[in-house]
Amino acid sequence: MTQTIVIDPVTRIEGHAKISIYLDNDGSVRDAQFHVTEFRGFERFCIGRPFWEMPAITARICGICPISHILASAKAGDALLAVEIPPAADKLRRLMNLGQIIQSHALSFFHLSGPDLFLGYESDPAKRNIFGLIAAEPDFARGGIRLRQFGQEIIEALGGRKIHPAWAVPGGVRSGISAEVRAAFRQRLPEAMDVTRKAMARFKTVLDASDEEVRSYGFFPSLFAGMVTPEGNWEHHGGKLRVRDAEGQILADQVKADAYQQLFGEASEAWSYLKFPYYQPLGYPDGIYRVGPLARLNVCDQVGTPLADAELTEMRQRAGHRMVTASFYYHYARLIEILAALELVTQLLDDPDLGSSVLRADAGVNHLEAVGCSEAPRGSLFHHYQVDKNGLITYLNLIIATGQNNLAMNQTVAQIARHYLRGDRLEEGLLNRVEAGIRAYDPCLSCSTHAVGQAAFAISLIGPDGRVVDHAVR
Amino acid sequence: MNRLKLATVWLGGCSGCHMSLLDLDEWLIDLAAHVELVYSPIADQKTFPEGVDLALVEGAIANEEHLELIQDVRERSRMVIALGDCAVTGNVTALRNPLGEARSILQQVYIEHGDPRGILPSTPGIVPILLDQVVPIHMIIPVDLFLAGCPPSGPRIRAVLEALLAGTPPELAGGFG
Amino acid sequence: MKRHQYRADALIEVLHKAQELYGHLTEDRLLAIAHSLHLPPSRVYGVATFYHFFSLTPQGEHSCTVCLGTACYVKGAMELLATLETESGLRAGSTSADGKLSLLTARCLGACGIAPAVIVDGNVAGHADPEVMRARVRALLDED
Amino acid sequence: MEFQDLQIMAEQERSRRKAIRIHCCTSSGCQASGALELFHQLQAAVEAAGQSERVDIVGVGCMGFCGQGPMVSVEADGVLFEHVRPEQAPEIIASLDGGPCNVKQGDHAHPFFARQLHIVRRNGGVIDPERIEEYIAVGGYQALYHVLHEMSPAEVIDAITRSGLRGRGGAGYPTGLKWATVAKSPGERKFVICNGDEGDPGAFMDRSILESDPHLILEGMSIAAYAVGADQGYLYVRGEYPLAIARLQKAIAQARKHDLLGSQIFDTSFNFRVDIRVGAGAFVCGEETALIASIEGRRGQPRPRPPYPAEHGLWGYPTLINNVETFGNIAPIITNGADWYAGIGTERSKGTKVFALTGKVRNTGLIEVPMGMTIREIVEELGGGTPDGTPVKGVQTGGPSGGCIPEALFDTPVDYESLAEVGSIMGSGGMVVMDATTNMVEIARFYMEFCMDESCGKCVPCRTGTVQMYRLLSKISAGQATAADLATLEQLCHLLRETSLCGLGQSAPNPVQSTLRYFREEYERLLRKRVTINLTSR
Amino acid sequence: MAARTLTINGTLISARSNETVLEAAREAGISIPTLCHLDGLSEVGACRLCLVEIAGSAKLQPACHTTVTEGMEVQTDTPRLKAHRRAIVELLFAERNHICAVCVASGHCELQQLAVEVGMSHVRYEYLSPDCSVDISHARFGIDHNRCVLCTRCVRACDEVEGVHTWDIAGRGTNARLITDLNVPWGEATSCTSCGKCLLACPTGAIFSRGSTVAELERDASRIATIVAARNERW
Repeated sequence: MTQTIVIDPVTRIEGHAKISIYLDNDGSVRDAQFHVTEFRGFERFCIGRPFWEMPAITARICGICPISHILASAKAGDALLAVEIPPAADKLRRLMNLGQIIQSHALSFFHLSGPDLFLGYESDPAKRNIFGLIAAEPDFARGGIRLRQFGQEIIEALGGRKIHPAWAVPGGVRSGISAEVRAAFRQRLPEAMDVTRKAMARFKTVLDASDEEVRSYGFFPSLFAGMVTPEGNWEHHGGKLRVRDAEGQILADQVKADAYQQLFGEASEAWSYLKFPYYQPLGYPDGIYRVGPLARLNVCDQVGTPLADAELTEMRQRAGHRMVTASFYYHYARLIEILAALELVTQLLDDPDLGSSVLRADAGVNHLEAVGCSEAPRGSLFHHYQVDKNGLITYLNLIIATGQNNLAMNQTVAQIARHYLRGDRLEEGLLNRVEAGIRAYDPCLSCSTHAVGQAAFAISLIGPDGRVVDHAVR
Repeated sequence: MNRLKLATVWLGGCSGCHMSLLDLDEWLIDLAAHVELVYSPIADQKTFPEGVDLALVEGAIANEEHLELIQDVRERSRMVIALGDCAVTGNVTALRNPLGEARSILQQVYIEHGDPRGILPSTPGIVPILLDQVVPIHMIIPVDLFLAGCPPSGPRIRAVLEALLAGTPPELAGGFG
Repeated sequence: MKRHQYRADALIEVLHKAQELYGHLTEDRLLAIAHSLHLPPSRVYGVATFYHFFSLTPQGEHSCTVCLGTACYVKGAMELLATLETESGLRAGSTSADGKLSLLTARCLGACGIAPAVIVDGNVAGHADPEVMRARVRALLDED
Repeated sequence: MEFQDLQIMAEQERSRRKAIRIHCCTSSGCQASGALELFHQLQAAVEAAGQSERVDIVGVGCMGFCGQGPMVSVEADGVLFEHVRPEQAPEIIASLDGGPCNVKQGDHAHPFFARQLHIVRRNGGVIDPERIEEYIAVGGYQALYHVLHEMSPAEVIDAITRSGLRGRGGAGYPTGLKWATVAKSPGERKFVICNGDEGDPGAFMDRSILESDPHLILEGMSIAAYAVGADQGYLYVRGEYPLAIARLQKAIAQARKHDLLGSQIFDTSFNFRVDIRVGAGAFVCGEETALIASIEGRRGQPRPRPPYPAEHGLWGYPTLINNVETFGNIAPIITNGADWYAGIGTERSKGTKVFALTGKVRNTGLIEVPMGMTIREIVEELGGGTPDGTPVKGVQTGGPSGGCIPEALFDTPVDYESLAEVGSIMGSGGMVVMDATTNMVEIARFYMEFCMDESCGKCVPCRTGTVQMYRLLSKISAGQATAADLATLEQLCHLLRETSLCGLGQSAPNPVQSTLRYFREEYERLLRKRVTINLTSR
Repeated sequence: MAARTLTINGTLISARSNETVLEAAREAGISIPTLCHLDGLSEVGACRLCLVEIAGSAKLQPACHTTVTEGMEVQTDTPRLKAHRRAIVELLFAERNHICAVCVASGHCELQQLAVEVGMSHVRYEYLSPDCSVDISHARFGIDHNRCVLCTRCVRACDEVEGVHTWDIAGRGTNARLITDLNVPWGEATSCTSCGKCLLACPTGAIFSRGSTVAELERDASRIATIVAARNERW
């Protein structure tokens, strides 16, 4: 008799999801699926609204990374106005995005995955959470909480509030930052840096003991995509797209955001509200690619800041390959990016441009279509708008970072299930490993239910036994 | 001292209210001394437990799973707080309401914008059926307190929790958006 | 309009006349009325859309108006309307695609003594029987 | 024109009458049943029978028994025919000379007729409304003459006050008091408006009066104008009443021709013009200030009162607004005296009231009964109970502003105070009978839908409160509501009553509240414990 | 001008004889919530928020439209009035799509402020969720019907202060909506002088200046009264 194990809901991720693991008669794992169960319909209800409202509306897609949406949306707006925004505005936006990378990565590492990494996959589920971590390792947890707080306070200092600040707008930003605030942040940087480096050290000891997890938590070749600077360095805001394969081969480089559709298509399946983006030239489902911290570090040549670059080199050495294909390393990549962000914040706080009061460019609607792209903590995010001559949205498509990891997450779930589950014994701790594998991607599923595209669609014919009989892609 | 059993629930929304809760930062450590987190998206319990003292509910009722969960939340909790505008008013989650039937919205999002042979997410028991109209939670169950805001700021959440822990009535009115 | 000396307060009378002459009020006509009575166009539009009597869309060649006043309601006007909606394929308040028939409802014709009442092309029919009315509507729709 | 001229005209008219007068109802109700064709066939039959010298066929106004129409009566003998078909015309003519006649005969002694008292409707079914001569022949315009020559405005107002007449539009405001207020309000001009915007579904009294006896209303308006000092009147008539409008236009033209309207009426300094304003389909225009806005050519939206139209009305001038039936009582009061009128009816409600008796009742039509008659008498005796004997459940009076009165309270006398006490209102006079099969929640929903559609949209409670109430009633009706929904509904009733800008919104909860008061179990039966929500179809 | 003495909430107050209860109360520092009232414009008494209890009158009276009389006893803040006000504000929130979180006027919106004032913690009524449009065809302004409360302050400002009457209300009941000229897109309304008085008068985010982003729209509605006063003095 076949059997299905359902993990519902998947917890300690940013969103609503469940996992089905399908077992064969002999108890072996036949397949596993990662289902996203939320749908909100932004693509539809934003139609008919002015594009300048989009940053604030699309921010409400996600409470974890609203800044990514605000920035991608504002950039799409810049392009509709066809303006180059004032340099100070660009730098302030960068500063805010760095704040977001710090807070979001800290959240993922300490609050969400920390309990797995530092309390253990098999620890008491009732205590396997941030409160449990506080109880077990108060100083370590406090450091993580304060690191996240630091990121949130950068956002608040710029945007007036920590979550959903209405700040970045088409043409620039609404307010600057005072010298006093900058000074205050400078003072707090050393502590943040210290927490990060300690976390890095802690993680490495975990990593040393996680050989099995490294080889089973999404360890497979795939493409990687992310933005890079014109020089090919790590980029988090602006920049152009680069795609590398698992061997490090560059398949596409310096592709502008508005050509994203040449690179990526989207498929949908009956069993998830989350779509399945894939690398267009390879088709669905072969065009599997990963985005986010690990992908960004894989596609770039180097970060461009000394401490982060040193760590990047070490990570590549530890993985034994230029291209790190084990998703367990997402945690490592996240810490490296926090480090990079702190280094860049240090630089930016001293930038004289930041004091400028010229923050916003104004223009009428000059383009009727635009794509704005930002590197969200979880990967590349695209906002694609079409407007009428007055500026009312007539079409809206959002390619969400997490969606682009959908194929990889499904493959990861199946891999972990096959590795750990044999059917004769099903323990909670084993199932938690399946979830932990997903948590490595830090999926943000609030974001993830909104993608639409002119993409190909997959149709799965499922037989009476639940088996996929046929699979067609167009 | 018997710790208060706290649950946090995330329905149709963006998780911003939960993030705001986390923005209490180090006060969370103080809170941990007074409460036991028995159900939450940031904790690992899969079913909503019995005997909850306080349930903070973020998000609106948008699909059949929310509908079922919120009934459990009400039946098993002493006090239910609607946390944030989505739970209190429907807010951005309810922006799809004027468009009518959920099915036609899904159709537009998954099919009309792409390949007409595309498929709708629809597997029974896997992807929950959407409600045609997203509604705030008090339309389904009695709610004890309403804490509006998109999201309510950390300090406002803290003020409410502190008042409740101290057994005094919290200030709640207003503060939409 | 001359008869009303182009007085602003004659607006409703003028709209009545225009509707009587042309069947419905087009935007051009409303604008012309606004100009001659020296009224802001928005006010003319506001008045024209306030009153149920005025129609900004063309009505069908034939009309069938079901009274939904209380007396008619109590005597089965809703069932009667449902029958006619099914027969004509029209929702109350709409006109068939070929412009043949408008199926309308009225608030009360004041013909309560002979409820339920229906007006077909201006003629009131009392004690209206669903089957008889169904046949009349069919005939209007099938007419060449 | 002089008084003598009136008498001469009346004499001439009476003398040219033929031996036999056959009255054929040509009101819109009977027209809908083929009365016009019948009228022509009767004329043809008279001719064919060679009876033209002896028999007159007269198209008259409403006889009241609308459910039995078309109706024909033969004057003098008092024979009454019902449900007459055009092809039966020769039979009726033949019957004058004793020929066999199978046409259904009515009975004047039938309680439907016998228990009535006609003041406003005294000429209905008796005179040809399209000929001023017939009105004059029955004494028309003598009251106006009397007033202009023999009474001061103050005396007129005093007479109306003493008669105890109260407004027949619904609220029952003392007419004399209203007139006095307008009379003493300072203003360069004053206006008299007749409110013929009879919007209540289930009511057609005013329509019938206007169609049957238009001069009665013109005369009443003229007397009012004299009393308050107005020189211009407006008759605001629903657009749904084309026949009434046509007959009023004819009547105004005839009155003008005979100098009964216009300048120096009856050779006095009294001038009075009347114009018709045709309503365009807005129930709210029955409200005084909305009606004024409509006459001024604006959206028919009410404004807060005070100031009342009596002080600040049409174009800011003092304005008297009474409804059709109120004006219909004026000439009779002048003619017969205030004391006569005050002797009819009850302590606080004087005179008669015209009702449109409809719904699940055997005898439907218009009735005019003295105030104080009980509902039971009206429904059971005049109305004859339900057509098929199903028990009566209640009556609805006052339309969307009124309420349902259960059978148990049928001994309530019809007067302003008693009806208000049981949660309804006199209203303009709609009386719809409901039997045991009537679903009272549906009835409440029906009226709420009406109020929602007719809300002008100006004030918040009415504009959107009616929508909420309608939705709640629909939810209850569909069996999807909880006790909490019912509580919300009741709160909204309270809100609308207390905060709405005008009578429409203030009284919109009446049908709900009265059905809740008397038929609450019909609501409660439909409630459920848990909230249910319809899932979208896959 | 003759003076009148009256009591409001038990406090003895003197007012000029032609003043409204609202004016008298405000001068005495007693606040009565309003929405359709705007200093400088005529009164319509439509929002019903300023209803007050007056001793001797069974009916509640709008403070904005009721003139003070000698010895009048006014109550502005009874539990009954509070309950009604809260219900009315709730009805307004339920009527259209007021999403404060993403509204240009958030933080500067009279409706949002009213919700706080009347203690509206949530809306008990069903959200009607009408499908309303946004018109940004005008070169400088836009109107979002989702946020309109039909107070007609824009209509009156345009008609009474600017003297143009570009705005009016079409339809009726809950289907009523603002129009410009003959129901044309605002940008095509030839009567509009682009003076912006409607923007000043609007209490919510319904009328906004183009490009305004969330919570960015700040206006000073009192400027309408200033303009009217300045004009009256000059004439």
